[in-house]
Amino acid sequence: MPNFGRLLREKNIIFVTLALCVLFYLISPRFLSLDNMSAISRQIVPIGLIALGQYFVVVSGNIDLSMGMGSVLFAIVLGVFFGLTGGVALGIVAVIVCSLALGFFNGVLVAKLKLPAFIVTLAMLFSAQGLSGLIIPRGQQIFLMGDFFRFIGAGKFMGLYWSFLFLVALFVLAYVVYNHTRWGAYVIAIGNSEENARLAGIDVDRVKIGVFMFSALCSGLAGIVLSSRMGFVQPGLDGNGLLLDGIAAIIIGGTLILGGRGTIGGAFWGLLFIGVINNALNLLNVEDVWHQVFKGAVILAALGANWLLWQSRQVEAH
Amino acid sequence: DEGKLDIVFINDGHVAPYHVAWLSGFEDAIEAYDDAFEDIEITGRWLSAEGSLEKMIQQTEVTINEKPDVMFVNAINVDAFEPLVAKAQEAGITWIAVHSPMESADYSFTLGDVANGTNQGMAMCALSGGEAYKVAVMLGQAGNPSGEARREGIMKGIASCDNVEVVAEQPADWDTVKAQSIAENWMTQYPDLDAISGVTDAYMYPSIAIATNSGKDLEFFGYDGDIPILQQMQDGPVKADILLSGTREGWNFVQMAYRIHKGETPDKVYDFFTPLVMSEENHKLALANGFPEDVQVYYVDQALDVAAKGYLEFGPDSVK
Amino acid sequence: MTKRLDMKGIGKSFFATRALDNVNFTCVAGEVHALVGLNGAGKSTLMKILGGVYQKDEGVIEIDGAKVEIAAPSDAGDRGIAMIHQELSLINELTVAGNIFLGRELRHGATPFVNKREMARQVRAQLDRFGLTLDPNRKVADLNSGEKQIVEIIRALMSDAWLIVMDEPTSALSEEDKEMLFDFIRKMKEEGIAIIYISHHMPEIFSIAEQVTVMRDGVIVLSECTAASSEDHVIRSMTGAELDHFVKPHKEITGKTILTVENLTHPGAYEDISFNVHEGEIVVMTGLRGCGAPELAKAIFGLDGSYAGKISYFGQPLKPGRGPAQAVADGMGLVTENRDKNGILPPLSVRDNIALPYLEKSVKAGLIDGRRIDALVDKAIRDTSTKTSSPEQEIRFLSGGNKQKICFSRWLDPDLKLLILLEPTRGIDVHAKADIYRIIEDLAGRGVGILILSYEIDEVIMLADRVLTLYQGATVSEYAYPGFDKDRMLADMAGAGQGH
Amino acid sequence: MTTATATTPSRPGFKLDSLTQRYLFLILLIVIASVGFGIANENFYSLANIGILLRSIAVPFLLSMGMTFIMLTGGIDLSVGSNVAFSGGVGVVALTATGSAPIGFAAAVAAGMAIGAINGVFIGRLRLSAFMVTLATYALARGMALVIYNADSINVSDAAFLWLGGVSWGNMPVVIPFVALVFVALSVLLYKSTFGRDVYAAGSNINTAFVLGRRPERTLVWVYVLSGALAGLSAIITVGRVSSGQPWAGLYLEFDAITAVILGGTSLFGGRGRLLGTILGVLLYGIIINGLVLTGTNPYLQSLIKGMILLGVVLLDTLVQRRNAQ
Ligand SMILES: Nc1ncnc2c1ncn2[C@@H]1O[C@H](COP(=O)(O)OP(=O)(O)OP(=O)(O)O)[C@@H](O)[C@H]1O
Ligand SMILES: Nc1ncnc2c1ncn2[C@@H]1O[C@H](COP(=O)(O)OP(=O)(O)OP(=O)(O)O)[C@@H](O)[C@H]1O
Ligand SMILES: [Mg+2]
Ligand SMILES: [Mg+2]
Repeated sequence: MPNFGRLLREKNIIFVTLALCVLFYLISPRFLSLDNMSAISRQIVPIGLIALGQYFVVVSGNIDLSMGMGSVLFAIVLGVFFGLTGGVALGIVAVIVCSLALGFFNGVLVAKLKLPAFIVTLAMLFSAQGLSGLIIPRGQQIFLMGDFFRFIGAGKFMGLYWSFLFLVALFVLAYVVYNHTRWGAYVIAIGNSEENARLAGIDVDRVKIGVFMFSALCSGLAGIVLSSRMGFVQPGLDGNGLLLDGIAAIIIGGTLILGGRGTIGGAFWGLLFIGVINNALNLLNVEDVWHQVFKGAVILAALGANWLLWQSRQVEAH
Repeated sequence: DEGKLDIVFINDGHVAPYHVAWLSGFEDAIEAYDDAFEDIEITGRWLSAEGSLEKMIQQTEVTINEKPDVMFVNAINVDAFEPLVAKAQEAGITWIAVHSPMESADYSFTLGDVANGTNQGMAMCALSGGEAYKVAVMLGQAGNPSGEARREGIMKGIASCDNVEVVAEQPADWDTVKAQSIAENWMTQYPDLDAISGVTDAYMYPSIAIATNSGKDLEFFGYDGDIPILQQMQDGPVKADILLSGTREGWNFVQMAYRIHKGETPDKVYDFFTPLVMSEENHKLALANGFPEDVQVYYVDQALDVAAKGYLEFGPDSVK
Repeated sequence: MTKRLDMKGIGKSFFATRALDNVNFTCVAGEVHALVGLNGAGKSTLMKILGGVYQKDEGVIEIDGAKVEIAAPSDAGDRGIAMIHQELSLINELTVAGNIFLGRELRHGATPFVNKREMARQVRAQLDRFGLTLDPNRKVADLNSGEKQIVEIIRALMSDAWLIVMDEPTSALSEEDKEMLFDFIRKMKEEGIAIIYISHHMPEIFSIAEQVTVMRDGVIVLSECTAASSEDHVIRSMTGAELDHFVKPHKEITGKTILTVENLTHPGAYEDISFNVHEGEIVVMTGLRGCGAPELAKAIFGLDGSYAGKISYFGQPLKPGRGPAQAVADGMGLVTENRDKNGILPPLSVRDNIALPYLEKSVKAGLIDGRRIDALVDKAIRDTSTKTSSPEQEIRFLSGGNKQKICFSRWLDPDLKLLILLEPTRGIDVHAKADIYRIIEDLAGRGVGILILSYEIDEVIMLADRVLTLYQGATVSEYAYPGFDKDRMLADMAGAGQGH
Repeated sequence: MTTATATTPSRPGFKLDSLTQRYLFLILLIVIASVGFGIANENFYSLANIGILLRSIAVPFLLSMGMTFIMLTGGIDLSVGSNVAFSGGVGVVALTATGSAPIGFAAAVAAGMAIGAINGVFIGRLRLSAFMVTLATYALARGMALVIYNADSINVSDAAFLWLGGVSWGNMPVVIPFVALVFVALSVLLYKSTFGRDVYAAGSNINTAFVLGRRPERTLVWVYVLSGALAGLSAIITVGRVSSGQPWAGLYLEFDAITAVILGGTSLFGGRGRLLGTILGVLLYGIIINGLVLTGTNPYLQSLIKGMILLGVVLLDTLVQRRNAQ
């Protein structure tokens, strides 16, 4: 089967993830139970939203570090509006407006003023953290109870969580946008060579701003999901774990961190990989001091296996 | 300078819900004391090391150089701060170690974490109804002294009966977001789970929400006395909690600093009064099941009252 | 004929460098207008201003008599100007069709979805028209540089422009593809499309251009009809001096054998190749693109180890795929055919770009001796007459030809024993070319063995002591100086000469 | 335009390149920040505070130096902070076991280099994404530190081991001259050795470096090993500073280091940047943090201010550069 080698090479993360699943299943048969699969599917939703937004940013050759704390900030925005009005609609609108505004701001700074995305979004990370503590006076908790939150947090359709279905739909949409619209091609082009993209007459700045608006919107959605599932919001939630998991998911799925290359499918599998590891940590009841060793070692082993499967030794020089 | 009292509070973080309540109690108390005592100008600052040991050391060094009157330090690790205590004392600053006691400090402000944890564990025993009862325990960050002490206590309390079984223990690193996934995993992994116990109320919020949303009938045992959790005790899923209350504690700091400034000398190890909280029925039920009578218990209303109004116990009136 | 483009009084400076000074340039419909000049004369800069890549400091641009501002490449596109840039400007991760339609994709009706099939179809049709076989759905990253150049050309052709600027379009093309390009150009001329054509090849210019404009140091020194001009006249006006033609000195090859290649085979690339290179000898491989010579050169340099057969160097067999580090340590040098990919280090200075292979030799007491490096670098710049504002200049700001010179000049090292040059004079002006030939001959005179790959038959004949013609990876013939027969060589290259 | 086809050998003259401009600008900002904080709090200028400031930036400084090398190759090292905890753990355990400070030092540095070597081999030899690999070792090294320490700190009383991080001559911590020495050594390495040139070459175009026989894959391995060694040194300093080995030492330091390096004008994409910029970046960042502590505002407000200052710095810098380019 000559194509098997190629399949192995290009879709390696699928094999690594499946191998991990088998391994965990052998250790604990409960791993592959329906319940556990559905728990994984729900847990990856916020990470997946971050990963999806980050995907376009990274392919365009940038990075958005503000996504994690951004989702916390937007969750609080939702909470504040819910607390004020008792209704959800206004809160959702506010989250969308605020997130798009933040993304626009990031995008303008990066595209028009040519500031490094790393610093701009790091600054936004700090600012979002600060604002999240300043807009709720005295750090009160705001409880989010109601049908909407229950629906987002735990609603199911034919045994699958709505939030997961929503995520999958977004990935499909992203797949279509990435592969079948101009915008997708422009993002790839910019990530390969901003200069050449400009030469081809692409409005590079506009695309970049769009990319950042999309990532911020995704973090807004992640904030909505996160807060619905937790049932409350409060300043001081930590969004950076989400951020790192999201970036890890897309890179392990074959996206180049320096931009220009990646597949949506790979990102999705990378997301599953991260979800599986996070879940296994709990499921296998890994003792607390060994947590990080486990996580680090599994990722390194996956990278190594990846390489054994397909990477060539040579620096690509000719 | 008699006419001035400058209090600095250096904390390991500012992100946990508890920290947030702490800060607001502290700030309110500073204002209230400053207003109440015309003769003294009372100022306070609250620094957060954001979890970083290095940052906390730097903040402490800078603060010592500023020579405030009293420093409260919630050290990430007490060993690391021994060298600085001496320096502070040289500069004439009163050092109060918060939560983890320090031999060298002028005072240590402690919580009796082990005893509190034991109370929580015993409450679990007493309310479990004698049948097989499965509980999962959510821990702090590996190595964190408060977390370790609370865990030790909870385990000790649970060991007082043999129907309660700990099916899982996982650290959530004081992180609410992490707590959410862990709770979720537990609920799917242990379909017959009866209760979740945690070393902080921060874990209770997402756990309760997930249980409610997925229609699970779990019981919860908290620690911290966060007001929203206390509110879920009367006929709610939360069965017991430990009344620290961040706001209460913040008020108590200021009261303590004021007393020291006025020349009083509290105990070298100042043990913060942290009663167990239960509803009245549950307390009665527990007593009937052999819960020790000498454990001090606040009922929900009373707990809510003191938690919300730190000035009741520790306000300017308490020292006038 | 109507004057359509009129650039008046254009000036442009890069910091201290005055790249263009009061340049007036016009272009009429349906003409091919050649723009020539030495490397760094300002040709590309002038065209980049027209293409919206750079902004002019002074001057006006008029199209059809109306003043226009071209602030971005998209403005140029909107005004019907297409550019083929000197450096490849494709997006590696997109397909051929995706690149050709980049920025003006076709869509399924009014939906936002691009119609990949239709784009591929149109590209294939266009390719078919010229007898080219290239899959429109292939990723550009997988193409060789000749194919990439074709994609650039097709992109310009399919852009509905009335003016196409071609900045050295033939430098990566094979003879066949060049003919195809000239066919294109003739057809477009008939359709009234104007072409600005930049090249260092005088015969090309005199065969297709009506008008030739010569630039020197940022000013226009000559503009006339090709019919009324001559190669010599144009070449002279590029420097103001007569071209010092390179004449190959006569010499006897008596030195030791440096390189012996025996029955080298790499299926799909080359087959059963055997030859020698002696001290002081210039061996030139030639053929069409795809003849396997670059792969062969890489095997010799140790970049590729998957071959059968034997390579010996001074009588010692070489380990297959031993890596370039060993090759350089053994006294070999290589100028690759793709300078952007693996020839230059863009953010580094000219000095660093030249000095890199010398480093170990310039170490005193464990530290780099800057003065020794300065001396080497200055000599290398002088010997190749590279035009740079200073050795500290970042190489990416140099003109294309000058970058190429640096790729070459970094090997002018006293310990060099074997130099492998893949298309060494690509993009280099006529005067510098003669200089480079002289340097190659000097190196040979010093006993360095030289193995060159060149696709230009005149260059092959001018330089070689021995010629190997290759066809589809196999040696067709070997010719020794002075018995070169141009027609037979061309026949060999085309695959017609098999058998003698 | 010079009309000669070849240039006369010239040293860089008065022309300020963009990096130099950036450095001048950073210096200006450092002055402004110092004056500002000095006005806000008279203690800012006290010798003691300057000592505290310098001491507090010693470790970030070392780590940023390593990070500069790495970012010059176009890579990134997220593992340095965790590595400080891990190598410190190994050093302290070795010290406790043998009672010998030199062995403890050597063990710490060797442990740091070991993590660096893992990074280097995966990134340099296997050509895997630096971000991903070091994200894995970020967890791995922290985890191993927790395991070594069993999540608890270990007290250290060996005076020799504590000397570097703990001792001050008056207000001058001994670690400052030490760090200065390291800086000089690293500058020589980067600017005066073939290795340094290879670092720039690997980051500028790894393919070209390879074809020119420079063995960039080897350079990458050594760059990460160097970063690991500096993490080991930082661990020794940290242990000295707190008289104990700490499993949670070094948390978030990788982000501080990366921020400082980028503030110092080094490109994330490799090949461009200098150590001097990193010093200025660390100093500016350190002053901002120190100043914010002194002003003692609400921690959330501090986050906001920190974000705004970071943004302000790069924003002003670009505006200044742009104006100069006109
Ligand atoms: N790097 C990868 N690792 C694992 N699976 C992948 C990877 N990339 C893609 N896939 C899988 O391949 C399928 C198609 O995904 P995707 O379109 O992103 O890849 P593609 O090869 O670019 O396809 P297309 O032909 O549409 O461009 C999906 O099922 C996805 O799971
Ligand atoms: N972006 C830039 N920054 C600084 N100098 C530049 C820049 N672009 C071009 N130059 C300088 O301007 C001069 C003209 O360069 P240009 O590329 O126009 O030459 P050219 O005539 O196209 O040469 P070639 O035949 O080698 O392509 C050169 O000295 C070059 O170094
Ligand atoms: Mg503490
Ligand atoms: Mg040019």
